[in-house]
Amino acid sequence: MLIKLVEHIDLNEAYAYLHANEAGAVNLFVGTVRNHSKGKEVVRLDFEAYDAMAIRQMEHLAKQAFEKWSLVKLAIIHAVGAKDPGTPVVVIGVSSAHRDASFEACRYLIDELKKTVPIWKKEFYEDNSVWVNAHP
Amino acid sequence: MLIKLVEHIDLNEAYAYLHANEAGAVNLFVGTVRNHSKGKEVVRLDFEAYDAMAIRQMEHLAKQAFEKWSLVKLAIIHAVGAKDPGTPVVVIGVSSAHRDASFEACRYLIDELKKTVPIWKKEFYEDNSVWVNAHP
Amino acid sequence: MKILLFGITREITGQSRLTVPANAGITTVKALKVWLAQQYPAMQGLTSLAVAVDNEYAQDEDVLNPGHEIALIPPVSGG
Amino acid sequence: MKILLFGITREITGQSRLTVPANAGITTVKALKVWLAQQYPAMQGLTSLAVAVDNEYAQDEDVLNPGHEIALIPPVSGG
Repeated sequence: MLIKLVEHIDLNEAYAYLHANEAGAVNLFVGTVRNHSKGKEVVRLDFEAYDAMAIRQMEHLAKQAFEKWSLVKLAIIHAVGAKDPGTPVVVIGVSSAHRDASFEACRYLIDELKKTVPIWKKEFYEDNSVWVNAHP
Repeated sequence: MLIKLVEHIDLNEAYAYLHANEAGAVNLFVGTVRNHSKGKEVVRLDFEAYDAMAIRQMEHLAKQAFEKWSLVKLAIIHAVGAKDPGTPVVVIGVSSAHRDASFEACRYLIDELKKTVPIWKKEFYEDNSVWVNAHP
Repeated sequence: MKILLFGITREITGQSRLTVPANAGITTVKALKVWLAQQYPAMQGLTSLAVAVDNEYAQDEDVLNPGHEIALIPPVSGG
Repeated sequence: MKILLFGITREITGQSRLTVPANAGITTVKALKVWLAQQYPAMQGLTSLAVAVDNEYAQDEDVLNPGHEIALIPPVSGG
């Protein structure tokens, strides 16, 4: 599996890794920073990670996915640092013999990543900034 | 929407088209030719399309997807001609504000494409060849 | 009336465009299918066989007009 | 005992590494949370606050050992 934190997301790197002659299906999810959040214009974002734990938790998710589905390969790549709206910040990719597994595992991985992987997003607006999800 | 038949699938073209600042999620499905089918080694494949009708039917599917989900952009690109095992032959991509829509629409489009779009695959093995699905 | 052929139907008939003689009296999709089954018994072995008119799937009762683009659609296998 | 801080907890405390004095008598995750709420009332306003030990999520009853890597995990927002 390919699991890492990077400055810049490279979709081709993920696809090149996932490609395999025995895999008939590849599902890729790319999460990008939207330019609006709760009605306010987002001018910049900053992603901070607890690197070692983020990798560890992504490895746990990968292991769970390999146990739940019959997969060929799996990639989880998350960006850190300052990002402009529109920039890809996460790519999750799964290859499998048949498409059910790649769709389901990819969805599982992004859903769980958002719950458990220690990465934090700070949104900057024109007049202030906020750590997303920090407050109810 | 970006709908076309091509000689060679270009994942970057699809992603570049789908990218939009108001889209937070992009789901991409890449279907590749496996090197085995029903236990036999596939040495080559040939994809034939009824071009005009294939485009028309893909347009119908795109329209249905836009009606069912709130989507930003959508791409359906299918390859035609002789392909080696491992080659990508179809890419479907959907961008949306939130990920539910992109995952669900992408899955819908590939499932429906396989049922209704007039494209035919011939698999060549060492000793013979077969039009896939032609016979019960 | 001319019929476009693809995939296995092209192989079964040995041609990519089939001419249905006017004296065959074919006026509907259903009649065309019956005629094809008689002319090319191998067509009956297919999983399914649809007819398209002007790039849309047609129903058995639809009337065929020689001015339209008519095609046979054997079981598709794209993706 | 040293505690790694990220995101909003780093801003609340004004530091990226917090030292819990030995005389605070903190031995469990639960005790650490209680101590933090007293020292930094703003922590109580967070949606949630987890504690990680050696890169794994810890439970309230888990014992904290100064030799382990301990971190506060405010609500995550990756992806």
